[in-house]
Amino acid sequence: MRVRVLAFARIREIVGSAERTVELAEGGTAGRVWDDLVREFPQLGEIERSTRLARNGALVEREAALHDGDELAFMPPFGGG
Amino acid sequence: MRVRVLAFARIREIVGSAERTVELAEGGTAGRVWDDLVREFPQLGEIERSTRLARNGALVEREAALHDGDELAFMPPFGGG
Amino acid sequence: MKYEITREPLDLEPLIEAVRSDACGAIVAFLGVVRELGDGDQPVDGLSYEAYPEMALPEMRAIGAEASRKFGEARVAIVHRIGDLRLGEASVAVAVAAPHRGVAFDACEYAMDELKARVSIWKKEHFRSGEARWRPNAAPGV
Amino acid sequence: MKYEITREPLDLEPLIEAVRSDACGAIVAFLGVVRELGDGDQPVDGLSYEAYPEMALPEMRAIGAEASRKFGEARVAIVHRIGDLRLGEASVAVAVAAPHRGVAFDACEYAMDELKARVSIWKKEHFRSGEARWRPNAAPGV
Repeated sequence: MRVRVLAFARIREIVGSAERTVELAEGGTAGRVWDDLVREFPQLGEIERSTRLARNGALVEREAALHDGDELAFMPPFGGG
Repeated sequence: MRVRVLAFARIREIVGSAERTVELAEGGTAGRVWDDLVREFPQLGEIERSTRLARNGALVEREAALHDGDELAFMPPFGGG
Repeated sequence: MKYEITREPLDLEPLIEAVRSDACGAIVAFLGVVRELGDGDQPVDGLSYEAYPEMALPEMRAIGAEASRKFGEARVAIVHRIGDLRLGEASVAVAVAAPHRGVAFDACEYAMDELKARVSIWKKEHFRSGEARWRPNAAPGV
Repeated sequence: MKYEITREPLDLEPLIEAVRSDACGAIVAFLGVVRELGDGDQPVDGLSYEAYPEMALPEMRAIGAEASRKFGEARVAIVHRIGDLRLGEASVAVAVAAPHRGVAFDACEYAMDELKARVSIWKKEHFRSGEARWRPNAAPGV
């Protein structure tokens, strides 16, 4: 299945782009996509604890199952206001 | 001595004017001017307890002594805002 | 910063301009507006305000200075309108700028509470029925 | 009432127009402004904001609805600016109308507290030194 991955703020800068599409096996989780990303960009390891995950616009835990066409966002702590 | 008397809001309406000049004997007090006014306009008696007195722009008690040229204001409870 | 009693319609922009500064990250503004159900819950057509400006203006300045002192570094402006106001028109405008928002909210609320209690301005409610009545502010804490 | 994420400079007037109603006697507005000393107390030249609007806008609406429910009859509008902002420019504007001022102040402060904690928007501080740093909001109550 294919999942759209969005990266914001510091995460976007480390990854070098705001958006990418990833292929992963059925039964893949949000945490799995994140782990793959950390493997590719080890600098993300530093901010792993504070990163929040959202699936289709709603916060989820690492264990959240993904489905084809999902939008998965990796977000640092918010700074609006 | 002469004192300028200002009346506001309901008091102004009862008295029929915003401003008058009164003559009173040396040693006269703010309360004395008020009492004279109540004698002239008995309707003021109803609101006597809530009326505040100011001499030259500062709140004073009835006992406050007046001097020639003073400005004395009679004020109902405030309603600004 | 800016303290006025005016017969003209109120405009928030000049108040905000008067209080803003490079040190301030938060601006809180308050507008008191003539509403349909006055304090007495009888439909209102409009209000008229009367002031003793020689006493009201120094008190407004004093309130602004107190707010500034109590809520560190707040910059305060207060303008009150007098005369005849219709439904929806603003009777009072307060603007506060401060480094942080908590202080700005507190100072603005303080200024309005004190204004209602201490400033020599009076309000007459004109009811739709044709009657009218001077309406004092509720005592603090009521 | 009105919830937006925009790249344009913020203007309070349309927000106030969006929330006002004949039942409301109090309007409280908040502007968050870029200040010289950012949260980190290093001189700041400007900020840049980035949003995930598909998530941020529904959250802004949810906050407005909560504020309205918690603080009876409050009418809420929230607009956040993104992109590059210079010193003195407003990043966020909130307007609240309510029958009485206590409710309006509470609802406006609630909306700002929740926005900082829950809305997917990020801020980068650009220091005068030429350095830059993403700045998360402090945890609630800090």
